Amino acid sequence: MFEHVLSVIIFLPILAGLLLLASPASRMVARSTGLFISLATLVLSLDLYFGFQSTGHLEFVEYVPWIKSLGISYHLGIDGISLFILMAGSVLLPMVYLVFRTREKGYYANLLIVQGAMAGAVCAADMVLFYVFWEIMLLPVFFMLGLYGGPKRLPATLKITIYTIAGSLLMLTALIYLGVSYHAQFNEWNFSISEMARLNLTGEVAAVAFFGFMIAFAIKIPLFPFHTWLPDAYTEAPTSATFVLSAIMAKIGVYGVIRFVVPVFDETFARFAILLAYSGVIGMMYCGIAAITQKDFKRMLAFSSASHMGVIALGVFCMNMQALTGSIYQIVAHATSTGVLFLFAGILEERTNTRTIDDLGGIAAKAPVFALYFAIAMLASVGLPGTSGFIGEFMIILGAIKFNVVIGVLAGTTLIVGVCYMLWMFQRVFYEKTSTASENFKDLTLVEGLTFLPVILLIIVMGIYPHPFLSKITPTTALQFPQQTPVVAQAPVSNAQVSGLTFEQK
Amino acid sequence: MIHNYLFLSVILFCLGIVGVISRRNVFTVFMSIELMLNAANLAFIAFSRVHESMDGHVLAMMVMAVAAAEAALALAVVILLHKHKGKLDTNVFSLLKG
Amino acid sequence: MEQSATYLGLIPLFPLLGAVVIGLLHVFTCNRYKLSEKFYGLLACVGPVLSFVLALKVLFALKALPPESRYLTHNAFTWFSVGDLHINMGFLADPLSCLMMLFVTLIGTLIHVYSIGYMGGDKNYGKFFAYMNLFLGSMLVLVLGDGPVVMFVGWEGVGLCSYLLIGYYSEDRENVLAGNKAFIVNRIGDLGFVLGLAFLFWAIGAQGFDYISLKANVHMLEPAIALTVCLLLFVGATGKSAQIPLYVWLPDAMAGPTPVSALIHAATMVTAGVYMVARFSFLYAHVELAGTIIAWVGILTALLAAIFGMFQDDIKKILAYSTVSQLGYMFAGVGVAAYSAGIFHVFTHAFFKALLFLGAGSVIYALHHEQNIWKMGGLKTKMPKTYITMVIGALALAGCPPFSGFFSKDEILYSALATGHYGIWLIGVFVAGMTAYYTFRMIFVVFHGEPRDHHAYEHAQESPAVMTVPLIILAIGAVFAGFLNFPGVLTISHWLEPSLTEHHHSSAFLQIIAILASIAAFAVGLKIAYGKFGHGAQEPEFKGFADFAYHKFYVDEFYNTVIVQPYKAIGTAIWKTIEPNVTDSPVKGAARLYMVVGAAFKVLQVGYVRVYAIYMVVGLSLMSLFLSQSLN
Amino acid sequence: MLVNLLFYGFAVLAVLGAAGLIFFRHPMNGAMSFVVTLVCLAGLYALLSAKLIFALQLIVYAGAIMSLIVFIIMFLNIQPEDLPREETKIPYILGGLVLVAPVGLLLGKIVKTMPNFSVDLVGNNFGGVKPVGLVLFQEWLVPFEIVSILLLVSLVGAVVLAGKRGTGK
Repeated sequence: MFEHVLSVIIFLPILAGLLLLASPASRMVARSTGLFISLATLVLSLDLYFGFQSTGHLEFVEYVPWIKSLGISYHLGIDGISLFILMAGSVLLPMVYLVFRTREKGYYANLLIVQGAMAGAVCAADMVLFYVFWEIMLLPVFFMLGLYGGPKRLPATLKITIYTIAGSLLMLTALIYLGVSYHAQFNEWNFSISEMARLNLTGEVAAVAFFGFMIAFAIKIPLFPFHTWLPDAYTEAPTSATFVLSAIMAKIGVYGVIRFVVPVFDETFARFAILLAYSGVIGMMYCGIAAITQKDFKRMLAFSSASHMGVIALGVFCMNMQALTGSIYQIVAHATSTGVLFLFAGILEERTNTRTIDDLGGIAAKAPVFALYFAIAMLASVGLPGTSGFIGEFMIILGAIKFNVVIGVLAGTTLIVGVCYMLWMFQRVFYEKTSTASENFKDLTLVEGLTFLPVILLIIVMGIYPHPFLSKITPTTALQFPQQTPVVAQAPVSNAQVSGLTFEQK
Repeated sequence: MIHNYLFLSVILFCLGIVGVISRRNVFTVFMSIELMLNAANLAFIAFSRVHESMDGHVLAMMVMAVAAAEAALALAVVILLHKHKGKLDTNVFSLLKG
Repeated sequence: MEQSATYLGLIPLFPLLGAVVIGLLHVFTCNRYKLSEKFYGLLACVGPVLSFVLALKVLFALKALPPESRYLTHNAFTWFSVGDLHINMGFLADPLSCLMMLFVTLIGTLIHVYSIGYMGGDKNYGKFFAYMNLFLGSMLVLVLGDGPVVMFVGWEGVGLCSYLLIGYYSEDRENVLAGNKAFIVNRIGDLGFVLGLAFLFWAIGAQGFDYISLKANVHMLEPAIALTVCLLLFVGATGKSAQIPLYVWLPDAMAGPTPVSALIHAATMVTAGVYMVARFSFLYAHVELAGTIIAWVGILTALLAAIFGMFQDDIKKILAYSTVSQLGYMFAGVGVAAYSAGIFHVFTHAFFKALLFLGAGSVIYALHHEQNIWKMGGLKTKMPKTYITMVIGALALAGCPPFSGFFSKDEILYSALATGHYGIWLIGVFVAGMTAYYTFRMIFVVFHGEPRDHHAYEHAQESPAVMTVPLIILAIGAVFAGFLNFPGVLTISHWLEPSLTEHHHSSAFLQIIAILASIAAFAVGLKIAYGKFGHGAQEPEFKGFADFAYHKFYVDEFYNTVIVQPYKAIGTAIWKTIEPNVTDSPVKGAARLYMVVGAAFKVLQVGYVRVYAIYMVVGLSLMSLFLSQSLN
Repeated sequence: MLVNLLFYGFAVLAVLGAAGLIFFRHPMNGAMSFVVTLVCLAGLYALLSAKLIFALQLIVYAGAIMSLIVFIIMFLNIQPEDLPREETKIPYILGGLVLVAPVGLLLGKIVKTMPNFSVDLVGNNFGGVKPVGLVLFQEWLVPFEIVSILLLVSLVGAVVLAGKRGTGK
């Protein structure tokens, strides 16, 4: 549409959010501003999506030197990986304004700021710029959690803040180390990600720097055993903050691994990949098993989200194209399915005033549309074929088997683990006899129904016809593994030399 | 000789510090701060004379302006303090106690 | 040049569309006003009927082709393609899938018609038909998929429908639990299936991951990998087709409405595992060990289920165990590389088992949802059509010549004998006798003798035509389907030949032995049953072994203690014990460290501004001391 | 010679004034002795040929700011019992001097390392209104504006703060 789309996508929400905070706007005004801005962002991102050429390299590049003496620049661009995370944010966030109508001004303003910061982190092609957005991203979440969270919000806020700040500081140190090593090797300052990939890092110091980055991202993802902030924060945060955290922010952790760790620390990464993969798999099983005994459905979803993130992270660590592509696809799938599930949980909580699974029951009979939507999102989250969840999960398991058989088999158990807690929860909330809490449960209103409809349809479309989405991802993922030249031809079988076959080709 | 001016500036500055840390009377503390500002001003003017440049003078003017602003605010605070507590003791401010 | 047929894609599409339309109609109207049942019923039957018609069209199209190139394909679109992995949403119709498709759509249509009557008055009428259509569509995707991944879509789809339909009466916790059990147990199988696919893909899938390419490349498979793949895929089959050790869900699945039990849990879905093994016959035929394992698992399942079946008192549970048992036969068949025999049994079984279930449903309907056979009795005069059709079904199931079950079962047993699996054959014959016994135990108790519950008996009457007509059609199938594969003629085996990799044995001597043994087993079983129950019998007390069998050897309880409870315990332990005390301890420790250090420094914070200034000056003067040293 | 004499005279008076500020108990006395320091500093500015600053020091500092302080001191009508009882004043001041000594010594050392420079009176326009004004309004325009805003803010702040009704008493 015009030249600086990315900058607009990033700064429009941030500025609007800051303006809202500074102005004495009413809730109504705040909500409609938020809705309007996020829809505008959505339009811009859609334009971006359809203008995306899938070359595999960065597109829509903007480059302005920022701090020349240190080689830091305002460098933006997106490729097949970042495009989808950006899109996930743009598509999902407008829903929040439509679903949650009566919140404080600051709630909507913070949402806007976090949206812009996330877009910035995803688009940044300069490490320092990425770090700046990465830090900005945390602030609104901190405020939303601390101001508008549940009754036990303060310990949760403290926990998430300490965790993420610790991670960020490690990352900052590692980042400075990278900059200095770059200067030592090439005698100039540069923080551009593509330039960093030229670095030749070996030895113990490289491993330490690697873990500096890895721990920061592992905390954000969150990877076992850095996940302990997650259940508390997800449970206590207001639903939209949980939604933002689970649907998009966690994904930026995975994105960081793909974008920063894999290219820069290629050797070190390969060295520790098996360790990380185990961490992902164990996290998946650990959180999945913990999820089944939860009494609070938001907490259960929190564990489920952590469990899925383990699988997604695993896809990155398996170091082959199928797993990586699956991982990115799963990022989007998980953002849509789990994100929507969290919103549904918010609706449930709002209408029944309880979060305890045992207090609910029989909602399917009271609210068939809600139950249908919930069931579709749930099935996507357990990876049923025909929904978006299957494609990614299948490819990750496929890739994991190639990477390491044991990890592959363990990764496969996600099929079972996920289904156990989800069905058990679905049964107690939606089936059985109607309980007193759900006696007067109202079905989704027309506006709500229409709000969720695009995402629900997206879940199904992405499961049935994923090819157009994947064709935007694969050029980029293929570049990550230069030794595997992507096979373009459909490889028709030449079975002429095999005798005794029934299916002779004519 | 320029050294003498600078030594004087140093002496006045140190006296200002001593005033701030050893007295409890708000007025004295406040005027000690003013004294430090003046010591700095003296150094500015002296260096300005050395370099034959007007920048030091301009800075000194700025310092005066800041001092004036500070005086206005600080005195307002002192009046409030006197109104509320009836005292002129800096030890009245102890909200920062851990 | 491949023969392309775009209408292949339409076959599963019609029922799926039907499911979407009916489902949406139901969801958006059910709490406001009720659409008429007739409308839903008609709408629901459109999809299956259209699919059946198209299936017939496929049949004729295939017949027109020469046997070596008897297949049609249709690539709807590229599903996903990443690196070497290319998956098309493609459909393949060859003799095997055509046969499956024909009977799936035929029986599916009949059961839809039957359900119009059976489900009458249910408040979620629309939901039921949406699920049924969804099931049929998924089953057709499973059957028609041109590769294992597309098959997996249908494979999971039917699992989902099974879950939804078992928990159809969702107000009752037991039903939903049974649904959960079915889904989770199926998922355990699916794990095996997916892992099998992954191994298969990395071994030979890069050149194309559909059956045709796989078949072309199967010679490149290393034996160890081939065995792994075969066994993993079979794990999937044990889940879906209820074999040891994953059979436990099927008896519980009878919590669903009876047409569901007939369509899903007897006639079609549960045979998917057999179909899958037959589909991969090009793979299994090369791995003899895998085949033997499958055969043994199958025949042991048959034996176990038959033992359970002899001691049940719920009419649907009896039939459920008989299904498990018959599925065991099918696996024994495909295990000894007699794929066509296995598929033939699938085919005949679909008719007579659907018939038996629908007949049972008719009885249950007449007795107002009474399922305990010891509350029935003497119904043959009240419900003559149901009685006659049920007896036909029972004869077919028990393997009485010339009913269909006889031919297919005999074919399997003969193959076991001919390939030298004598143990399997012996157990098979024994189980055949047990089958005759428990089948006729049920028939005698339900229809003969004196009525046990007079109140129910008074109100019992013949079901309406919409229910009996499908029974009659199925009964005709149960009688005559066997002749399609008359020993020595083998129409179906020859029809299936292009799709399967197998050898036919021809030994008239063994064939006669097998037939005689089967007939003898049937006769013995029938005689014992008649002796015990033919003249009316009261509910027996189970003691000793019978009691043990009545409780299904406590397998469910065993699984519950060994797997389910520990799993939950681990979950509780994780979030009650491990989470706060172990994984969280570094964070808490860090926080505590800060608290301690903070408390130590708190002493310095006296609160007087002047003191803070002194601190500052102290620092300043220390710095000055240091600097003035370095200045010299 | 006269210049040197004047310098030492002003310097001694300024230091004495500062010492008086620190020692006197009553702020009024302190303020008066501080005025002496300020005036002496004004004289020193004159010796440094800073004509404008000399004038400003007298008018703004010794005149305006100090009269404001003195006015407030008198306005509050401070009784001796209002003042903090500082029994430990002398030890504190001595201690403070010891504490500050290294700072002074360091600064003195730094001064010593600089080249000395004679500061005769400059007859030309140096330090007059015009050259200072030119620099102020050309090179220092932005800081000047910022300072003016600062003054405005402090003005408003002072009004708001001092305008509050006391509730403590």
